[in-house]
Amino acid sequence: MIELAWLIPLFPALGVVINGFFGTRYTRDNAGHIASLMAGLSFLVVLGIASEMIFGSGGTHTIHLWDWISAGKFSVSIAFLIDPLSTIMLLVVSGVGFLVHVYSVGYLQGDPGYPRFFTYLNLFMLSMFLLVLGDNYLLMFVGWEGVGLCSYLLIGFWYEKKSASDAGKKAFIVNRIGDAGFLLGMFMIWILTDSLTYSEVFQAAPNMTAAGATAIGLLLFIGAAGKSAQIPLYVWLPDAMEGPTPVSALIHAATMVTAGVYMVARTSPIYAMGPGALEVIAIVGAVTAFFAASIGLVQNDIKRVLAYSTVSQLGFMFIALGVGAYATAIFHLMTHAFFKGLMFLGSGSVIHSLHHAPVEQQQDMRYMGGLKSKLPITYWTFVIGALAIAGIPPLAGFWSKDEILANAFFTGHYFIWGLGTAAAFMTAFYMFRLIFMTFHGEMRVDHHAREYIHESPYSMTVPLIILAVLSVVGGIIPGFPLEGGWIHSFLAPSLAKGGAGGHAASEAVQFVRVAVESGGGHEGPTAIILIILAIAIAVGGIALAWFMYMRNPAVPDDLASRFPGLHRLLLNKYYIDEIYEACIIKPIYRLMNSLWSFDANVVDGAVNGASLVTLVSSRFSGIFDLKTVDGAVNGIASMTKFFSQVFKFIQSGMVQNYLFVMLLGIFMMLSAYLFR
Amino acid sequence: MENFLLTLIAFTPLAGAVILMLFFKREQTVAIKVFATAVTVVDFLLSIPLWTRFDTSEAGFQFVQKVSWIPTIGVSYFLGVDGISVLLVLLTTITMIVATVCSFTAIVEREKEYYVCLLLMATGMLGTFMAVDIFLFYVFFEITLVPMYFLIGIWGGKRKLYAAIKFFLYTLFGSVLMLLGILALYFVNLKLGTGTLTFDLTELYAVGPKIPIGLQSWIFLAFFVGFAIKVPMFPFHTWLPDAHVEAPTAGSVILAGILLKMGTYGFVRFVLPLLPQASQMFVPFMVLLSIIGIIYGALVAMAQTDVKKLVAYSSVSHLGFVMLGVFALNQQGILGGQLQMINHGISTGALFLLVGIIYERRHTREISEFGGLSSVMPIYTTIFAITMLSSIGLPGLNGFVGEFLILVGAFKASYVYAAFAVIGIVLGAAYMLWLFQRMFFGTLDNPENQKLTDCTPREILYLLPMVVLMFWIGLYPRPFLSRMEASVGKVVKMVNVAAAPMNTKAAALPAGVRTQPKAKNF
Amino acid sequence: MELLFFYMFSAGIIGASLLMVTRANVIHAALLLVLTFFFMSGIFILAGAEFLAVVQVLLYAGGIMVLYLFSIMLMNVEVSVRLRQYHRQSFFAVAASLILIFEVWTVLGRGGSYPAFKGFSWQLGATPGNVEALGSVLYTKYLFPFEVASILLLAAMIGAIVLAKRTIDR
Amino acid sequence: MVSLTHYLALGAIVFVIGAAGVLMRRNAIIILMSIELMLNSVNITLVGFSRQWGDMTGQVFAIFIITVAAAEAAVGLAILVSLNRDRTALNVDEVNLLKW
Repeated sequence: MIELAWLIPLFPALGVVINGFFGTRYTRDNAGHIASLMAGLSFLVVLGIASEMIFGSGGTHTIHLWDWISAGKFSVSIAFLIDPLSTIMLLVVSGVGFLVHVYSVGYLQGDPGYPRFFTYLNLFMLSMFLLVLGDNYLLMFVGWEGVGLCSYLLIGFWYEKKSASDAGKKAFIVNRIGDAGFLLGMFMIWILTDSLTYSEVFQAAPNMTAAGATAIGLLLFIGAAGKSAQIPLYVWLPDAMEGPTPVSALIHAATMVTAGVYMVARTSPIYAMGPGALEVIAIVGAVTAFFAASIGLVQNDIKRVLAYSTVSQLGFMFIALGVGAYATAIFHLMTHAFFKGLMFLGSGSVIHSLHHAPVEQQQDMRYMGGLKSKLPITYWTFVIGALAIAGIPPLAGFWSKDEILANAFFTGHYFIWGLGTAAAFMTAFYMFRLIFMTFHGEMRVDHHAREYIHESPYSMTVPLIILAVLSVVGGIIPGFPLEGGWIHSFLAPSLAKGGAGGHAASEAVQFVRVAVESGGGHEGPTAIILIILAIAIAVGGIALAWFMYMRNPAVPDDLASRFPGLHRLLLNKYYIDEIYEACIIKPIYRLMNSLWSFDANVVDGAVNGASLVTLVSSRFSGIFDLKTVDGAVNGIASMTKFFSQVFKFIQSGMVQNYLFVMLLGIFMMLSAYLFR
Repeated sequence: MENFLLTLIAFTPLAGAVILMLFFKREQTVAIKVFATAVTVVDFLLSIPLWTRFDTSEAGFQFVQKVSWIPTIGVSYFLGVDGISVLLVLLTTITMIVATVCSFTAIVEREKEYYVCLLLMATGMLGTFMAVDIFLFYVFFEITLVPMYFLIGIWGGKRKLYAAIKFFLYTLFGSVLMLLGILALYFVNLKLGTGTLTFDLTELYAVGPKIPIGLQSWIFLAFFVGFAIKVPMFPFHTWLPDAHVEAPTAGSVILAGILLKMGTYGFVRFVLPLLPQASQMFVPFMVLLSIIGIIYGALVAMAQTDVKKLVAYSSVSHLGFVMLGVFALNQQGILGGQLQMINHGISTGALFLLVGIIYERRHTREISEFGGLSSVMPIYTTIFAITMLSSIGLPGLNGFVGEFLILVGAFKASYVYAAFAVIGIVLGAAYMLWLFQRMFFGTLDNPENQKLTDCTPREILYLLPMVVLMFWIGLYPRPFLSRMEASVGKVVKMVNVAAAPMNTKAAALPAGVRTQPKAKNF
Repeated sequence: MELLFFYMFSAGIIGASLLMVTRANVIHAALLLVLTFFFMSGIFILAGAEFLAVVQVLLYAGGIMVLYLFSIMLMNVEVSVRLRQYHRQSFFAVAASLILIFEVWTVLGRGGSYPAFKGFSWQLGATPGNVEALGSVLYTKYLFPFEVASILLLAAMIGAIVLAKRTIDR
Repeated sequence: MVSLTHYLALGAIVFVIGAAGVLMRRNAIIILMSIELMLNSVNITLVGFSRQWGDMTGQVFAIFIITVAAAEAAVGLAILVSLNRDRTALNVDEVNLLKW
């Protein structure tokens, strides 16, 4: 089955071709079905391969298609790599992808750009598969940019809206900045290891210098930060909510943003050699988690809250990577994909049901409330998702997030652990704030839109239910005994052996292993305290949210009035966008215009100046010519006239005179000959 | 060995032009157009054997034809094609077909002279790429100027005369300095090299490294100015926007597609192998200029309000990349630069065609005039999107392969160069996307835009080859790269030769040749 | 001996020509010119060019001088005798001639290395002498100039006739 | 022994006398005669050279000069005759139609 891996990208490619060329005319309304069919087929192939990988022999297989670029020593080929890490990613991508396809068939019913949307969606799946399947960095980069392009196209799907096309442009450019870092990292790799294929690079990794590895790590992390929206380059994700909700669900929750995490996990052998890079990643991850969670507290737009929660959950994943728990990071990635995808689709169905309300109110929680009775399935699936993300034990979130915090704690990163826990608390709080504001309390929806609110059709609710089941089950099965679950053993071969944080981390992990051997899972005394603490925080968060939004709704308002500054700061997202606007985009505009004016009048001016100089000199030389040269010529003319008067007498007409002059001539010649 | 193929390819357009001039009356516009297209198609068919019968392992010149032309001063009619120039010749023939077809509706008055100029251009360009004798190269280099001057001067836009004269004088100034360089080489070869007066490049290659560094850098500067103006590189680029804005569509397609490549081709063919030590010495200077070109070009492109000017400045930026690749002086860099020349010809050529199409409909190039075109012209939008993505170097399309190789080469030369060049990629994406957004997204408010018609089959016909090439080079660049590999390897070997002989007499004295002290006078 | 004859003849030539140039009377001048020609033929004989000497006498003295005399007859010359004979610029002319003589004298005085004197192989008056040699050279090497000369004479004749013809108006 | 210099000297003197004659005299016929004299002086030098080198070329050219002299005299006199017809005094001074 594994040899058929090349089918996975082929199906979406087929979908793109069919919908792309024949979309507008022939497959007008069933473009959605074709796209979903293609996504489904590739999902089946993935299931086949996954079953072979999980239950069968496992190991790594590469399928070579053709040589792509070769220039001197540098040669790269199109080849796919199937190994545990890519299998897990394939499962997540194709699974969630297929569900989102089915969901969006219902969601985008009747939209004029219907076929175009599904062409882009299939194109996205194609690029994501390339990214995940590629057996070398360059092919991953192809998928990387392809995914960036699709996010640009999908965010700017409703291109009439200026904000949508701006958001798309912003997303692409910020991604491009990240890709620039990724490119430099790739060159560094090629310089140090003379190849870009994973197998060769990771063989050469051990003899890399620490400085080299760190440099590569940091450069690649810039790329990851760009793609997975970490601190400096996360600004595009909240704006990306302009796109249709299934897009946000698929791209900005489950798949694309996780590409950065996958890339860092994939290059774990190099990161193992460059501990400095891991430290940076951990810190950035923690700060992002805390920072984004804090912004999420006060947002009113339902999708923005989810966006910031994605950014903070990604922060968690990067904490896991930073502390060297690669498997845990991938595990959290998987669980996050499930419950975040669920919540985004849930919010989608909420917005879908409110599409009769005025546009700006459709996503604003202040104009929702009391939808529990109207949208039962959405409500219950949403609650499961919220519980999962908050980290309540039986559900998925608890296992993966707790493992991250445990790893952080045991590898000595207490500060990071602290930030992570605070972020977890805030996550729990704003998740349930969202639930209480949208589903509970009295109905604040616009009056005439109320009778239109009804449960979404089956094509939308079935994916919700599946995802809800996955959110529940997805945590326990793979990760039951903390730090020793099935997923760790499965992923171990394709990830570097722990080794994070250099010596400190490895002892800590050893310590945990010892703890695990001594009494199953994290039974070590400190581990148990940690687990209880995590659960307490989650429940505390929920209680606080319940208290503030259910018992007396006045509390949030007076809290806001008591700390107006803080409230406004958080509401306006720490003015990050404004800061970026001021200190990056504005100067670029100014520089651009000044350069253009510089080019227009200095360089061009120089050229025109040259022409001016020639003009002036030509005029001057004109005058000069007139006065002197011409004067000289006239002078000569008058002189000759004068002399001709003088010599006129020679032309006496007398032949003798002429002969006489001839005689003189002879005389001259002879004398010249004589006195030579 | 006598091989008439190259002469045939080079002079078929000329023959066509002459026949056009003599046997076609001015009114038979349709016949003229059909004939002109026929000539270019025949020319393209003739050039196909260049692709099929090209021996990729051979680094030297193939399909060689050498006839002594002016023996007294050692000038020979020496045509030859190697890895570096074969693709450029093919690009020229393809672009000529596209340029001819695209100007059917664009040019309405004086068609006969127009197509004669176009065909003359073709001969000039093909000759330049095929000439192996420097004198012959210079002759063809000059020939291309005159028809382009007329193309811009007669059929151009509002400020056509200013632009035409500026273009002509600027390039002429450059080529005159280049002539100085050629003559210096010619005489140096007399003293130091083979002792015979010859313009033959293959012989001059031997004398190149032996020239003392002092003189070599002077010759380098002469060639540099000549080719830098043509490329155009940073300080000498101001003629390009004017020339592009005022030139007719076909004119700017050829100008961007082929003429700019003569500059970079000149560097790879003449400057690098002939003046290796000077090139090595000038690398920091050249790389600085090209990086400025990249970033400066991109930034200024962002500030443009005229589409064609924006694309012109983007060419400055792209060719900055090519020059960066060329002066990385390693196999990947030069190969990347060489491939990027072809890619730039295709993607920018296509961009100009597209701008031409919209200009024919709306007779304006102000970006603010357009908006929301994608709902009115879907096919046009998709082709524009593909071309734009190819020019900003999206993987899977041709731009990426070239750009990636250049950056790999530049990084190998020194990571500082690559770090700055990568900024160029980001800026490139920025201004192209901004343009795409302003033209195609947004609401369709301008009334004239509503009644715009989508691409006619003819327009799609001449855009199709470009798009096909973009995907072909993007997905499977193997045949292109393998053809250039051997010759670029030879150039790389020649450039990285040992340090130049110092300027002192002793060092300049290769065994047995008695030379006076290196007086500067000759 | 030969030198003596040479000096005699040259004195004759110079004397006659000086007189010819200065005579007011045209007829005297013409006769003096004939005398010069006779002395010249003497010089030619000395130089071994007998044919030339004879031609000198026959053609120059006989032919051309007769032509002069005839034309003098046709023109009433007496009027011009009374007029001022000499030209205003005659003083300069004489001065220039004297300088020229002096200059030629210094040039010849300086002499120079002439190649060895060869002279002619035949004796004066011998049958295969000057005339035969002249004839052979004239009719082989210089045949073309000879023909041209004859045409020149023809042209001169026609020219003279056309110029001097009195217009007979019918 | 009569050397070449003698001939050359003689020729030169005769030539100068002829030239002086041409320049001094106002009478057209005398001028023509002086020209004849100059031509003959050339003959003398030619013969001198021919004698010196024993080569007949000198004499051949002398003959040609004689023919030319004859032609010249004929034409000259014809001009004089036609001039004389409409103007009596035959002074070169008056004949200055060429004057500018």
